[in-house]
Amino acid sequence: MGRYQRGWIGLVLFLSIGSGSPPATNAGTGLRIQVVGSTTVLPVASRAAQKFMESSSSRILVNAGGSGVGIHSVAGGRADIGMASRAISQDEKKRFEKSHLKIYPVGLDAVACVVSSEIYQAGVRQLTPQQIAGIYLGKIRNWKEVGGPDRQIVVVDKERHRGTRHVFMQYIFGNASQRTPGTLLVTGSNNEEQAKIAQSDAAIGMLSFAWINDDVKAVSLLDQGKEILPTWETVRRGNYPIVRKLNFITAGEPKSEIKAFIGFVKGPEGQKIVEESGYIPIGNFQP
Amino acid sequence: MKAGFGRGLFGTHHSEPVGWVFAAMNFIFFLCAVGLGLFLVVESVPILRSEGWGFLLGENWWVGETFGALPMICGSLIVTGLAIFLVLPVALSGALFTSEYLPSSFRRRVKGIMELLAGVPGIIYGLLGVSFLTVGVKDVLNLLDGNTLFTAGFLLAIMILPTVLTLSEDALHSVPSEFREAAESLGLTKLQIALWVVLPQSLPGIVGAVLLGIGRAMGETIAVMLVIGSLDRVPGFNLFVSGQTIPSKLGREAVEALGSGLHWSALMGLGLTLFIMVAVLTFFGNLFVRRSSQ
Amino acid sequence: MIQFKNFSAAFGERKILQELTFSLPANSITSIIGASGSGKTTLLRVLCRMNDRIENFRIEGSVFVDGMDVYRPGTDVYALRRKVGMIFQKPCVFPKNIIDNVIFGVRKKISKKDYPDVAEKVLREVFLWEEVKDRLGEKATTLSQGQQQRLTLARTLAVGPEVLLMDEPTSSLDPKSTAAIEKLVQSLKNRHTILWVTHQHDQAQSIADQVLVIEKGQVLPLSVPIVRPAKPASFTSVLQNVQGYPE
Amino acid sequence: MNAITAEKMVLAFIGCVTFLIVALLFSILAIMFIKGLPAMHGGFLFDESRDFGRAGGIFYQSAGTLILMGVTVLWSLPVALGSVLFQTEYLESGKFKTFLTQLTYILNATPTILFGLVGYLFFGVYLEAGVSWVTGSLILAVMILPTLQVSIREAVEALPEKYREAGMALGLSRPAQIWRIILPQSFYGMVTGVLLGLARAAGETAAIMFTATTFSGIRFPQSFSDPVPTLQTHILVLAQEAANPESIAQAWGAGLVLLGLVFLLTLAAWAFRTRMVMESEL
Repeated sequence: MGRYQRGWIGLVLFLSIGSGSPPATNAGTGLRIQVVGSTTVLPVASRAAQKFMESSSSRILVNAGGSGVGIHSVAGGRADIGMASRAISQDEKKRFEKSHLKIYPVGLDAVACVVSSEIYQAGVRQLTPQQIAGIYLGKIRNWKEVGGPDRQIVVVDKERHRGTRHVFMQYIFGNASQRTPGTLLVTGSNNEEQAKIAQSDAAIGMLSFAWINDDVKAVSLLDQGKEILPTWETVRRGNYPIVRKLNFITAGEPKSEIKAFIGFVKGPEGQKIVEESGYIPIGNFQP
Repeated sequence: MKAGFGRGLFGTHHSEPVGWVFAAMNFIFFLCAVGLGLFLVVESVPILRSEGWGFLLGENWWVGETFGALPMICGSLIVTGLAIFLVLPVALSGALFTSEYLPSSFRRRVKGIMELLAGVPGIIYGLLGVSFLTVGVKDVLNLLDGNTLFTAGFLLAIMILPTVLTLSEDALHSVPSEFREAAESLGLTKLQIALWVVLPQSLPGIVGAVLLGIGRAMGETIAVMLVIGSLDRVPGFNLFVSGQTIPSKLGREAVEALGSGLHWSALMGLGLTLFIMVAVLTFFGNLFVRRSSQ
Repeated sequence: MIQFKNFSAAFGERKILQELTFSLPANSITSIIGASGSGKTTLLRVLCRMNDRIENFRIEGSVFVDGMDVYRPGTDVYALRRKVGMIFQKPCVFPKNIIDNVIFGVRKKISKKDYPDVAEKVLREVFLWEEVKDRLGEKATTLSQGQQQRLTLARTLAVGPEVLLMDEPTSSLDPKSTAAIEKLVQSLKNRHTILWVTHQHDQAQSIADQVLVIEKGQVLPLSVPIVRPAKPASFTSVLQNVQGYPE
Repeated sequence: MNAITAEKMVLAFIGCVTFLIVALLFSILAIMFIKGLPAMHGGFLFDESRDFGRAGGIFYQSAGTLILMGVTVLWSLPVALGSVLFQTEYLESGKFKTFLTQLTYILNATPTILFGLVGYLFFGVYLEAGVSWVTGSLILAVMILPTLQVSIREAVEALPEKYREAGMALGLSRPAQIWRIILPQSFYGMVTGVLLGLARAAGETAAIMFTATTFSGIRFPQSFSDPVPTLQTHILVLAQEAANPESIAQAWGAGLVLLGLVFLLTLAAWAFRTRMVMESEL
């Protein structure tokens, strides 16, 4: 056996060892639960899964994608639980009739209209739905027109299937899939939108309350002369209008392990995680 | 003349099992390549049937209502064109200097650096893009926002620079030295030789290099996706607005539509469009490169 | 032993050998001379089907080696090549040590413990044994060109060929090595049929039992047996009888 | 201004441009180091990531990337090797050979996202491998096939014809010819190809981001249908939080590791290629 031939065998061995040959058996591990969907619900699911797995043999994989992806995946059998930060739309209900989608609300979130901190500092503290609509339709192009500095508005929109966009547009326009010709920039996840608004000094956008921070400020909504502050207090009292349920969705009756996980999230420990993640536990709210 | 001895596809070796194993491997490769194209075609049939030419020419992409690919096609063309426009003078200068002026040890080093650069993953460029380029473009050009077609084109220019440079340099370097010596004996300066003798000789190779660079730029997903702004709108003649390219659109929406429905078919239609554009470019690119190396 | 019957060969449209019909006896040395491009090398290469890899190579007619039709479909081409060994113009040793090179063609056919014996036997046959016996583990590329050429000959002999095809084996060697190879070939004649392509007329004359002159793909009629050891008239004078033969 | 001055000015200009291009590499490297090193605390390479990647290390992500790379080459190498040997040693029709070479080039230039789309549909849906490391590695395997093929073919074709003929003249059968002459002689070329293929697989994000990876919940894959976490998608997720200093610091750290991995593979490939050139000049 020559040097080269040995080299060859070495190469093959290196590759097979290098590839780690992961154990192929499923023995000893529990059911694998795939959770896919809304980036708003993601932190809750991900933290809860970590906690849940400490006392369970199930393995829970959590993946992002957006509410639309969550609903599609669970209906298409590609996931066990879909996460959605909005209700199932009529269109989806019709399309996925056969899947018998079941909804489990696990928490509550509010979507705020947010602006870059520079704009907030410059005095834009409140906007009417009409103003927001004007901005998104491209009729209002300068912050000057809504009481801000003389600066063009960077209108940040979200991808169409995102739950945040659905509820926001529903409130502003009464149409969840409103077309918005004023848009300058489209983002995907909450993280991305937050980043883009923070990087800009003249942006407006929509964000779940949990993503609001010093760089990204929420403005009050001025609805029919009444100012509604974007705080958890107003949400809890039922005054804040852009509120949505954070949902887990399954197709038909779930298996017991999956049910156990959903139960865990809805239970006291899970609800604590919901609160830590910046949302309102489902039990505290009576609409 | 008689047919010879078992010519044709499998030569004289029908009886070698090893040969059949190799043939099978080759067949797998063949299937992969052809299957890819075939899949794209088959999967995009529904959208082409429902939208017809409107698919390529439509200006709106609203899932569930209408699918028009024009914004993405325009975006891809603009971004790629911009990248080439930016990269060409730089890459050619670099290639000319490396090939005609640098001593061979330095030349090898420069080529090595280019090869390393060419291997930098797209995600790294994406990271550099979101952290520096978008902010930089916005501040320097005093724009509303830095996520623009220009940003994407600029980033792509940096990405394809090593590829274009090193391939053009190969083309320049492959011009036989007799040509240079002949020109030298006529009293031409080095620059004159480079511009009048070497450059025209290696033109096909350079064109090929550029076409291959375009191909790479057109297909880049991640880096573009992070800095382009993802707005599906036909951008007109303004480079400093957000836009969308075909790959960035695919990257953003593939998960949502995964595997079924008209939306998926529309995405596959986009993919097919991209595939055809890149395949044509590559075909001619290789044709030119080969012609110059002969 | 070797027989051509109406044999023609061509690369695409370019005819190399045309309608050759002749035969060569066993255990003899045949010199083949001719201008470059006359088809000498092709003539050798068809005998062990070395041109199979060339895509547009076409043949017509037949060639027999030891009664076996070389180009008949179904011929075991590998067995044929073991029977018909070929030595090239430039010695080609593999980048391995000397002994590995010598037994390269028979490695799987004999047992490992026989390697030294076989190697010694063939190396003695090519008069190389004394020169290399102490350095069998060294890389074969360290040998001189003449030694390398003898090594390739030993390598071929180890396979046990009946026919040896030598394509200008001495053209890249110095006179001393050339003489050594020429002497060696004489000693191999008893057991092998040897075809020797060469440029040099005097070499052809001094080593061969018969000379085959090829021109434009055809064998010229003067291909005469040389009566040895009596010296014939100077070979060039024979050539002068042939019209158009380049000096 | 006379011709000599013009010549000098042009020379100075293109010299500067070349210098700047070379400087580009070093500035990218410098940025990666300056930004990435702060993330490299003691356990960065060996800790699990925490708080959605904003803290902790990148151990399982690195492992996932390595697993994908390794398995990818395992799929791809036999196919690449077999098809090249078939094309160079067995196939005699020149036209078909040219056609296959064209296919290789086109496959090489195909945007990687398309491998992801079609690959997911074929391996993930039709072959029911789902979103998993198997799907991902199969997709990457098809993707790096041309890289391997080109390298191997170059190595095989660089083999001097004389070795081939010497082997033929000794009556070696074709498989023996391949095993004893062609493979040893093109060994280093093949290693070069494998390393470049690994580098390409390591740097790829688009093709695996929705076919092989997951956000959380996985350490090592425990079955064929499990996804893996990877460095590339980890960076992608963190890069989208460009305004969050913790995330972006972690992203730079992970980026530095990934870049180091790719450079290491490329440099190793060079070393082997130099070796190959030297061996073939013997």
